Amino acid sequence: MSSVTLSNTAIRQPNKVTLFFRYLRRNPSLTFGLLIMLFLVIFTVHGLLTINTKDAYPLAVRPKMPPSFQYPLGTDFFGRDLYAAMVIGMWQTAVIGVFAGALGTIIGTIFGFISAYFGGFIDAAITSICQILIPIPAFLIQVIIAGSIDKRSVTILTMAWVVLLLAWMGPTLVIRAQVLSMKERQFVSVAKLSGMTSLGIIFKEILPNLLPFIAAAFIAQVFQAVFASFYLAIVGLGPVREPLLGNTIWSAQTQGAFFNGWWWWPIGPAVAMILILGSLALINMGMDEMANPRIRRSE
Amino acid sequence: MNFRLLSKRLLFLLMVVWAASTITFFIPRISPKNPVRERFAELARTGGFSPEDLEVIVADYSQRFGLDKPLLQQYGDYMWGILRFDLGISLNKFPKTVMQLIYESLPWTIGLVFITTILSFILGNWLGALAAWPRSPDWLKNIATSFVLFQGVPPVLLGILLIFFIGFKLKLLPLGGAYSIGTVPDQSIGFFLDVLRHQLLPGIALVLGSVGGWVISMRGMGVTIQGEDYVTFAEHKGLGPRVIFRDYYLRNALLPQITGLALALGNLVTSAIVVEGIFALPGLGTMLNSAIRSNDFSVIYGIVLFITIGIATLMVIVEFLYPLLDPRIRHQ
Amino acid sequence: MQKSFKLISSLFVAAMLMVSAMSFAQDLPDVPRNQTLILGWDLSAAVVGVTNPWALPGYTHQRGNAFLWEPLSYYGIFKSEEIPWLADSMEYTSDDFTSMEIKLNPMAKWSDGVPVTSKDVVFTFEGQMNNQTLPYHAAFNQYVESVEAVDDLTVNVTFKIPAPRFKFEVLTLKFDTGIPIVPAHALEAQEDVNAFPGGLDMPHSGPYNLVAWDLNQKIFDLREDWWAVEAGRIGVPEVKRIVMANIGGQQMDNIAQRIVNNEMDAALDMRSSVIKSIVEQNPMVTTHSGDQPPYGYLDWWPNALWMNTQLEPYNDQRVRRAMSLAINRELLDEIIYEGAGITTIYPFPLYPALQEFADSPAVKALEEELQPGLYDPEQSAALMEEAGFTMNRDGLWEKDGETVSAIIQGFEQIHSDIVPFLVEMLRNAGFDADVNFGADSYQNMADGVAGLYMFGHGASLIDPYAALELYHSRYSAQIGTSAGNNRFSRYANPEYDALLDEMAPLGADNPRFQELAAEALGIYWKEQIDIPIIQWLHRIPYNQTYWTNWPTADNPSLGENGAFWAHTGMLVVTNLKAAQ
Amino acid sequence: MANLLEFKNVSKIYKRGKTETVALDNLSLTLKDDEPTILTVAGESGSGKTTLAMLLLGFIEPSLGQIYYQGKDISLLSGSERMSFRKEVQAVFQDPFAVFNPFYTVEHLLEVPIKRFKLAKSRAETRDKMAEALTAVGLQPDEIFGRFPHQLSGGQRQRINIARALVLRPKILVADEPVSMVDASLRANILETLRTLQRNYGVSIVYITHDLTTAFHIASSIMVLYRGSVMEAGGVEQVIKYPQHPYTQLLVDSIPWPDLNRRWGQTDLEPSEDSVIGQGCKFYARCPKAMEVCRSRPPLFQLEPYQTASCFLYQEKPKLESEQLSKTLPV
Repeated sequence: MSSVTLSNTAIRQPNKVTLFFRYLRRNPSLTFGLLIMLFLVIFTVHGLLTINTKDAYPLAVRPKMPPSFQYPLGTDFFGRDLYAAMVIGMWQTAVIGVFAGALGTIIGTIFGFISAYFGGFIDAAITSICQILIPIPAFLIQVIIAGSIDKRSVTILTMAWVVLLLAWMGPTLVIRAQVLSMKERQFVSVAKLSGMTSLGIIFKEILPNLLPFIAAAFIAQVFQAVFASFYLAIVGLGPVREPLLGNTIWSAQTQGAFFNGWWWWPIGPAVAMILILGSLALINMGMDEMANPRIRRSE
Repeated sequence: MNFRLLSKRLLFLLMVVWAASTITFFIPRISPKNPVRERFAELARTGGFSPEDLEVIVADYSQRFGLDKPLLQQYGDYMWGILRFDLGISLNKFPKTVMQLIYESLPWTIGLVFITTILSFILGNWLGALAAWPRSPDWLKNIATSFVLFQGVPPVLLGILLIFFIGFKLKLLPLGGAYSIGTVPDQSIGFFLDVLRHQLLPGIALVLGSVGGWVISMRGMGVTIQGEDYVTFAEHKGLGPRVIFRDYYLRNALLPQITGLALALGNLVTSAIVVEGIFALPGLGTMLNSAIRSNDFSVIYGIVLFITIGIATLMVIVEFLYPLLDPRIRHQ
Repeated sequence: MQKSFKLISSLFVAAMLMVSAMSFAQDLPDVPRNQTLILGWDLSAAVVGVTNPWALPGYTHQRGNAFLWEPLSYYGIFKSEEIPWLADSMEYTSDDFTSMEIKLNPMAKWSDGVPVTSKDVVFTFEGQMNNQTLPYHAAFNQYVESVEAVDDLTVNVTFKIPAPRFKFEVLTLKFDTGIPIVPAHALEAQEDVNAFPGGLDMPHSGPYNLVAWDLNQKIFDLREDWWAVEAGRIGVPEVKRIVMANIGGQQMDNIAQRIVNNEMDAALDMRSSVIKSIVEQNPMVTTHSGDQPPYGYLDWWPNALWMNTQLEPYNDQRVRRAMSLAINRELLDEIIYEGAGITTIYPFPLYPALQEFADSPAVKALEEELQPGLYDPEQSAALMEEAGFTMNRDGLWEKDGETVSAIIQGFEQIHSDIVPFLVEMLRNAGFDADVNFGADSYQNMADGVAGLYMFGHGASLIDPYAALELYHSRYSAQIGTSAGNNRFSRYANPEYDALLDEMAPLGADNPRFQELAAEALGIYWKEQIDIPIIQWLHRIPYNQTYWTNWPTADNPSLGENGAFWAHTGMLVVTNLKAAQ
Repeated sequence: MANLLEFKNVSKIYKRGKTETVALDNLSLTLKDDEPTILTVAGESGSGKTTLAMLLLGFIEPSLGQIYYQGKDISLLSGSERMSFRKEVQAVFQDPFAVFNPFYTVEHLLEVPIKRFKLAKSRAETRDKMAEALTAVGLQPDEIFGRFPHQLSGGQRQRINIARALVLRPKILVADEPVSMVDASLRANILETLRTLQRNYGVSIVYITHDLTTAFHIASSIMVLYRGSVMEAGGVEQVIKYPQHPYTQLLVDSIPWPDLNRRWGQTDLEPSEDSVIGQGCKFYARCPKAMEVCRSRPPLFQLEPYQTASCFLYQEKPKLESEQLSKTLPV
């Protein structure tokens, strides 16, 4: 008897961490994206611990210095240490992206669930609002909103709110569709028979299965939010003094950095922007595979 | 074609227009700014208005633009105007109407945005299909997949780099403008090619920036199709891989992508707004940008609304075209 | 795939047809490049098709309309000379500056052949008096009693009060101020002159016709029958065609690249960081000062940090002074302007006559005493403490739990190089500074809702009165109403007003005027009404590949400033010589 | 003798736009408290058997009529009554994979009801209960715990499913085609488990199937549904061996009996010309023996003590009120 149990344990699946790594090996885009993201996180965290925040603002260091040992990414026209500016900028970009992305996803998930689970009038109302709002280009509305806010109080967080306002419809529709299909699955009926309440079913039975979709929606939202914050910075609607990546790239452009041969000024934040957005795109593609079992099968 | 569906879609269109115009109407009015005063205050920079006069003029023009009426009445007038394709008068460019301004700048945007959307659609779907196609060589798959990374390159950034390296350093293509300075537009092939040459760099920036999205979704679609029985069946029938790729695989995978076309257009418009500025192309984007910078509210609303209606209309058109492309779907 | 290519090309053709169906209906003659002048300017923010100077608020002289419209007189600032134009003479006929006689040039005529007569001048003046939308309505209302046509070529103006500066400030075109004369016979026919766009055919007196426009460019062609050549005012212009190309939305970086690549002959003024690289990268490009710093000429627009003196805590002279003491002008000169002395302590530009005033012993003594340009953080801190502020944990001054709201309202296109430095200097001295480059920044200034603005003082050119008058209490309007033209301080001081009122009827060459002006400047410095920061320089790149004889320090021409977009832009263009 | 469950003239009508679909038509049925039985509900897809199950489980509400559980209308149960109804009326579903939440290991299926109905006081007790239930359905608990559904065979999964019902000690178990997706070799085993349940634990089982062979093996009574109406009902031996209703005959004839002499699919079913009939017999369109009288709705006729059919072929037999249907179903 005991030997049987033993052999059963032996064929049991390896633990989740090992499984995760095995899965990563089969999903190179996810792996690659996560690696870049990990690198960016380490870079930012390490930077935040070592830099002097003041160096990210003008008049801190000698201006217009090419990269050197002392200033690994050089300094700009305004006398900012570009390394410090990039660390702070990535942190602020991350704050906007994650804040707007997370809230957008959470709101979308809640609306999606409400819509799908209760159906009827509520469902019709939520879905038609989403469908009506979706063709309206979010950026344009963001521009109007950002332009109407008193800019004296624009901070990183206000910017995140502006980005958030139109970031919930996508997740709402995705989650709604998924919940609708989940709701018809038999394990929901079984859970009902097992005495679970509606809330219990939503949170314990349906939600866990939607995690890949929610994660994918989240990544997509973060991507959109980072992009939107970049564009808003470019049309001059962001917090100008802050070294947001978009602001730094744009100020390099307005001071003619390329033309004047200060190539190191825009390169750092541009590469950071590309890495952030690129890794999000890769992770998104990887998530797609995770959420779509048919793609997974073919790997 | 079914009339009930048609009327349903038209209702949807109306709702979109209503929502967009309501948002654009109310949001700026929540803020305490008076666009007329802002415009005249700015004008006073070069002139000699006295403060008292300015207030009188502001009142006069507020009346002219209907800004002194109760909010609801303004809203009603605004809506009624939209129904008559009257988006109002530009504050900054008085006496021009917003529709005139849109008409002047629209062709450039249509030229740029449409062509780049379609190019990126074709290129992205082709690459996405190749990335998912089991028979394509590994290097091809890798190249196709690496286009996803370009999604992370904002077209504006790409535009700046292209201008500097291709335009300025290599002098291969013009650095900006819609056509060569001093050329008089006509309908000759020469002018056509000149415009094309000027659209090339902004076009590349927009296409590269948007192609990745199509690659991702097409790749997903393609893999799904592969598992379908009809593909397997076609293989067993002994059809060549080219035929299978084109007739069974690409065609079926492509269909759902078309629904995304109208929405993608919306995203591209966002990029185009900023890219047009970089390249000094006098399209809707540049118009919008200058309106934003000069507080020309009626132009901002007008363009936002116009773009929204355009996208929503395209969505509806695509929906009706869809059954023509996919014989499996028939509107009942 | 073939299908889709067909689709693309047909779409493209459709778009092309729409483009060419625009306003380029008629065929234009070919003008070779060596007779064409290409100017880069922002057309996107302008109503490119509007040519009527009274079409407001859409009209601007800056986008080439200055090539169409002419004044009674121009002024050549660098030669301190009046340049008579439509008027042969314009003289005050009484010692107390209360009447004036204007004599028109008999050759002057409109582009449709109708002569320019006193009727047009009366129409122009009375229009300004009666039409409140027009920008000089206030000035005419304040000063002008009546306008009378004596004969076809003579106009008499009677003033309500002494108006010693009216001729220069209003009737003479220079920089961005003054009025052109408009054709009575064209505008009389209009029901609403403010809503009439003018278009291609509106009769005008200037040398060029607007022949075509779209949002990409405006094309002006030389008129063969321009009266000024016959009248001997000027030689036949060599520039046969002006193409004003849109660079709106493009960044300084890209515009600089286009100039280096010889795409344009001149463009808007550059920031100091860029102009040096342009001159270095293309030897054919020159500037007002050649290839030497500061690469530009002095504009009339010295920039200051304006403060709303009605608003807490800017209503406290000590706070204003403390802020001024936090600004390190030497450092600004060194970092931004490569050591060129651009920073200033004056509210007016140091043109010859004003330089003379600044160098006068009375002003020198005041400067010695009040030290308006002093940088002294310790003294700044002491003043803040005296004003009741304490330093909080963030290193910012605080009073009643509020930091000093020091958000500088500015304009990205022209202030993006200097304002970040000012913000940081203020922050380092404990002021809670930030920057707003938003589209609302100008209104914030005009309405006085914000405390701190970076903006110019376009006012004085030949005597300090106009600049000093900006701080007269008649502009001390209540917060929330528009302060109007460059009068953002809302400052009120009876003592100061008395000085200005006494100066008003006096000519600038009156010794009493000079005395009063020095006293007023003393109050300006002592009270620190605002903080003068920099002289404004126009660093315009001039490409000499096709055109020479640009107005420079060595070649002052008629003494006009070198901005082709200013009212005197027509003089710049018509004096150019072909290089090839 | 209290009624455990009673359907009183229950109808379920689905409306979609202007079209109405009658999924269940005026059904009355009673299950007794002290007589655990196995009742087969048979019919092709669309016959209303799944609707019956959903109504019984309280997932949907009847459009007409009432359903009583232990004498109380189930749509009006109080909180605690609802909990005990929930616990005592259980189901085993057709797809042994879909019932598992793929996110969890298989014991989640057993754990949830134990927790929800507070059947155990501690973790250890929970585990014991689960082990007990698994053993009862013939599984080795050690082989099951910690596995994900896709790591088990269909038979194992279905038995876990039954174990889940078992844990709750239900009074009624709805078995909705429990063996149709299980390998043939395991069917007998699972059916046997069901029968054991009924005998040893006193559970009444409503066995829903389209497969008359399995019904024949385990059930004691049968009810044949066609488009929401009862066609024939009675003792399972009686009905399957001597089917009287043309529809039942068709069904029985379609069974591939392992008897070489017996032809399979002998009866030829030609649809009669009138294919649609509003008020008449629902089988009219497909019935080879359709008559003029069939244009009106046939009532139930009692053929034998334990057999009744709704067909005018037997119109000389005594009518049976539809409320009396349960009387013809042997326990």
